[in-house]
Amino acid sequence: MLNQFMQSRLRGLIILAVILYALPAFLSNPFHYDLATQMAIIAATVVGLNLLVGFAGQISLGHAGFFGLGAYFTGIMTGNYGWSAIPALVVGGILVGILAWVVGRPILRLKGHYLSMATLAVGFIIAIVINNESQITGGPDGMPVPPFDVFGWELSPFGTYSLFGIELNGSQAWYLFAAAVLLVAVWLAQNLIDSPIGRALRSVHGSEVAARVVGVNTARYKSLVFVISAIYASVMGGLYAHFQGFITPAVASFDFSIVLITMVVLGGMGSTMGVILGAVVLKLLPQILTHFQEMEAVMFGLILMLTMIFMPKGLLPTLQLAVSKRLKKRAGGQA
Amino acid sequence: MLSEFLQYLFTGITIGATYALIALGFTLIYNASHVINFAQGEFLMIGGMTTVSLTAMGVPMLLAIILAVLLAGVFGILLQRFAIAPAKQADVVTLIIITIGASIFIRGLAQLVWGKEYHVMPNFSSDEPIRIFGAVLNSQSLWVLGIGAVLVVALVLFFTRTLIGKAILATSMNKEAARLVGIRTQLVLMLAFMVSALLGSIAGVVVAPITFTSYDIGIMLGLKGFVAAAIGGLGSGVGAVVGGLLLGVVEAMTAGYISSDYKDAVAFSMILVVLFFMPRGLFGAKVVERV
Amino acid sequence: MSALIEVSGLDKAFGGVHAVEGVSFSVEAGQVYSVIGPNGAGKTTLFNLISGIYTPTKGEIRLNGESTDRLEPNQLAERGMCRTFQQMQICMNMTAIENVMLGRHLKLKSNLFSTLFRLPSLLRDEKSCRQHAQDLMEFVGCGEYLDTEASAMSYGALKRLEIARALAAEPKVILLDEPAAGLNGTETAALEDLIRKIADQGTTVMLVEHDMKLVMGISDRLLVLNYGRVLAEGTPEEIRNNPDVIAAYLGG
Amino acid sequence: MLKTFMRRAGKFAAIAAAGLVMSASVQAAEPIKIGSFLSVTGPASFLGDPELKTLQMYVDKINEDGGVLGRQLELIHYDDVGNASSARNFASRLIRSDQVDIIVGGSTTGATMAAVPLVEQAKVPFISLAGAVVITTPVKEWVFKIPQTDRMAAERILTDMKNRGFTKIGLISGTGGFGASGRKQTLEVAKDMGIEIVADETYSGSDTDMTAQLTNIRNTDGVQAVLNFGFGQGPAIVTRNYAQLGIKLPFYQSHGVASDSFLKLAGDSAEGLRLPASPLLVPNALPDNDPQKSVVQNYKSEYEARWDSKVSTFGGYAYDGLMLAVKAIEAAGSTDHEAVREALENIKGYVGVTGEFNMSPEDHNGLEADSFRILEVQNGDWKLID
Repeated sequence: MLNQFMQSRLRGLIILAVILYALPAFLSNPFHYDLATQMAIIAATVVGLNLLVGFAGQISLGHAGFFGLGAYFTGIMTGNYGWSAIPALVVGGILVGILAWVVGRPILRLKGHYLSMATLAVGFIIAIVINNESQITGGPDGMPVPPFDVFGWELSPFGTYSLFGIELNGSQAWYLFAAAVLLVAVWLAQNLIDSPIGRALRSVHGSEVAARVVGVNTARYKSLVFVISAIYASVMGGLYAHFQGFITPAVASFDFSIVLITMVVLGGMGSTMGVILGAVVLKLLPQILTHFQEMEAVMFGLILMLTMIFMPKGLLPTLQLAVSKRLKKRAGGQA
Repeated sequence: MLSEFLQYLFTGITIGATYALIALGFTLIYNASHVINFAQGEFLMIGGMTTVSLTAMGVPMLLAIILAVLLAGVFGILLQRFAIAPAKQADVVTLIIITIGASIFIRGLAQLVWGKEYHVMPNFSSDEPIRIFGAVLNSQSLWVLGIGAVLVVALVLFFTRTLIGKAILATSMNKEAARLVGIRTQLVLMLAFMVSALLGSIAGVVVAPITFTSYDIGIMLGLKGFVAAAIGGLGSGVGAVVGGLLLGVVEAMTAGYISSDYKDAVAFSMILVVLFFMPRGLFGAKVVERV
Repeated sequence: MSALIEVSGLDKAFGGVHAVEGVSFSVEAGQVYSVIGPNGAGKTTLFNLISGIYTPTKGEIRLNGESTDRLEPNQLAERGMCRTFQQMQICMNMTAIENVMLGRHLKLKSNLFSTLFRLPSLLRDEKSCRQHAQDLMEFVGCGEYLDTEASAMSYGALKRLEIARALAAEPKVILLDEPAAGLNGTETAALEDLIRKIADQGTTVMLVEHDMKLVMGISDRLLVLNYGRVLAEGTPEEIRNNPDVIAAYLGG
Repeated sequence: MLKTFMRRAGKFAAIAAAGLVMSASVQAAEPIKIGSFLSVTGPASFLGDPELKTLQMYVDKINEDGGVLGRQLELIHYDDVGNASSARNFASRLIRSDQVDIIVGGSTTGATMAAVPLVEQAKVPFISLAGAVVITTPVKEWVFKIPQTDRMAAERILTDMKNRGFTKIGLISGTGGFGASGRKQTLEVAKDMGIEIVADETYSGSDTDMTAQLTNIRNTDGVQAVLNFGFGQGPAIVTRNYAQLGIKLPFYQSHGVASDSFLKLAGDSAEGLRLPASPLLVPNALPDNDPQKSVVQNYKSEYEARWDSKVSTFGGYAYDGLMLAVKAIEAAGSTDHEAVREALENIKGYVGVTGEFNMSPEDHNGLEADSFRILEVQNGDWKLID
């Protein structure tokens, strides 16, 4: 019984691991690995954002702010102050978490569009500060970030490594690293969702008043999930900075916040695997649409609009529903 | 001292009036359908760009403006009919993403049709600025303020005196009840989007001589309009006007007295402060949770 | 002994309209206490006030002798109060049993560290919580739904599920807002049994209900509201014979 | 009737023959792949758009003329929308997936700098079209750049100011990459030259009114001249606000607005302002012995004939970038990356639209500050001053 339960719980994670493991068979050059690595990092970010938006039902239009803060904190600490990457990521995550807690307390009282407005404002303020304080951030032209390192051992997209006797180039090594990070991010997120805390979070979305009358301190849980999703964004922002080797304030921009929330909604709010699919699709789309040249923006807008109109629940949940309907039909037909 | 202050004030009021007009468009759609239309800025762009390109083709200014406003109205109807109406049961965020998709689409079309350049539109009247106590006011600012005021009055009359206006209000308050008393709610929603688009495009036309116009002018102005609407309280017409003017004046005063670097940051902080003390904006309706 | 719930001089106005005005009464522990009255009499508002969803304009509510002034619903839950809603508040994004397990929220120690890493202690707690929730679902009579998505359940089953969720918190007092609304005769009879069973376990029950047969059958005392004011208070027998009540209900 | 037929048939045969020859030469050798990522859309599209048009046009032209080293050129280009992360991705795609031989692109400094680490590691010659001084200072082995640095622009402007006797100036700049970097350079150069910046204001790219900032500058004691560093529509609004406020101080713009469309936007307000620019804006005013004259005239007429729109300085960058790439490949005799890089580094005396390039291992830009000409707006047109 419990065994079966565990299996169903980990099913998604196992499928994801298999996909990540099999993916290199389809990647033919380092650019593909680059793209896959970015997808994994961004996917992990939206897995965190989905905790807030999909499960707790709180909209954030400013999440790139936290992503950008993480990226810049790591970039500045490792680049200018000689920190090692891991402590920079950890301290950055903690600081961003504290910041999220401080701003989250008052603004999470807001509902609906007012909450989106407030998060948008927070994101904008962060982006403006990063843009203006060019003494430390390099301003709008951006700043270089040293490669990722673990106490002296460097992981650069340009190095060569060997793992269990297999020769890997830097892009491949980064891909494996990012894939592992994504798996851990998903595992932690699923653990969180599938727990008393997760139930409390989901109840905030399902019926906030019901949650309150059974004793859930909804304000506290909203803050908690806001902080957790901000930490996700911060840490992933840091990794992204190391991987890219160069960051500009665009990583904290409103545009990027919109991209992140679109990934969540497009993939399927409240579905961890769905939002990963959303990240993959949105990251891949611009690369595919380059063939359309000037029509690129038109196509992108159209695809986004049509998908959301005809699949308002998001890509994956809609697909799952269609598949299960068909299976049911088949089963019904046989019986 | 006084002239400085007046100068900042004039600047702020001009920018603020622009924001207010855009915010009114948001308010109208929000009132009728509870949708935040992120494509609102594109109506502005359609208004300005169509007018510019028609006048370049030799169409007289006034006719060009009328055609531009009508075109925007058509886009408003199309947006409601083909993007919002089919997604009835969609989540709030989903609707936001749909309107964002629509705005990217419209902007893409505009870029194909009109190219990426900025365009000038001449002032409606004299280019000569007006001087008051040492401060200068662009004559076009008076047009913005004047037309803004006319539109606000017209909207008030529209909602209180006309059947269509009342129908929109009734639909916004209770869709089911409105349907029961025989209001064709889909039609009403379409009208609301159309009126909002008309409003947005008029704003786009009157501000174009000040701001120039281009295919992407709607992005930032649209966003500022949303900010203004939220400060004022979504759904409140007075709120939209006050929110817009307040935002404009705060921006100008910050740029003048504090720091032009942090002008936008101060504006965004103001929203946080307003929402902290008044979670539904300055004039937002108090809603009692019904359970 | 002192009353479990003590309401005195309670007032709630919405923009000048008094939904509840000068209401006072008290509920003893272990009673089944019902609030009745015509539509718009202020019954649900009264419940919302008692459960902390609304803040009173005037007056005081005491729970177990302690003033509930400024306490949030979740703080009242910590003090042993739980409720259901006239318009059901079920988390449709969860399964049935998860809704009930949510009810045990206060009984669970939630530690972020053990949650994130899914330590054995958490798994043990979850297992016993699930068992308890399952028992409760069987107790209220929707045991067959365990892992059904809440959104796929029937109206009557959801009504019972909501009661199970409230009971999961092991409250001292449970507030049921029109539990029989929309139920058919058999379902109502089952509900009556259920309320009796809950009361027999020593839980105080406060009830808002329209079904007079049900109310008169199980209540220890009744409060009759009319236009936000108390029309009458007493045992079912007293209420049945109260001329004001008869006038209000029959004379309209 | 028969005559027309014959003529058509003859034409057809000629085209077919030419086609055969061409396809034969194509088959003979793989095309040379020129990669490019440009901000064709988005806020920096007024850079990327003319750049792309120029590249497309001259790649076609070179191919018609028989290509380079007997091989055709193939242009592979992507639109980075002005976003540095996309620029990096497209650089990665160009290098690793398309395996281009050389990159000519990067409209903005942010986009360029985001691609630099990758380019350096992959060892692909990269000719940037962006302006900031950081791109080639310090020198990066594989990175070259066409435009004069913003530092040179600042030097040129401040020198002109100094020559006119101004020592206290007001500065207003955009908060975008171009304006912010230009502001920084101006502050540094001013210090070296003994010019005092007495007012320092900024505006963001989407602002629609800069009156408040200009009022502050006007009210600052002792301001003798004002400089606006920025690009896009912002400087045009600044110029108009400047005129509306009735500020009579001499006004300077940067090379960021050196295009005819700026004149159209700013209208009468631009009268009397000065800016540093490539001679592209005033081809006919150049003395006949100026070696740049014919290059500039040709580019201008060819571009305007092909695209039916005005040339801009930025398209000129792409022209020079492409020509330098071609020159280097020809000099190297192959597309071997290291050979091309060395050839690029040793280009001397190439006269382009932007100026005369003299590259060296220490200088990957190769331009002098005086390649900027100081222009003044007179009667709604550009006038060459210096």
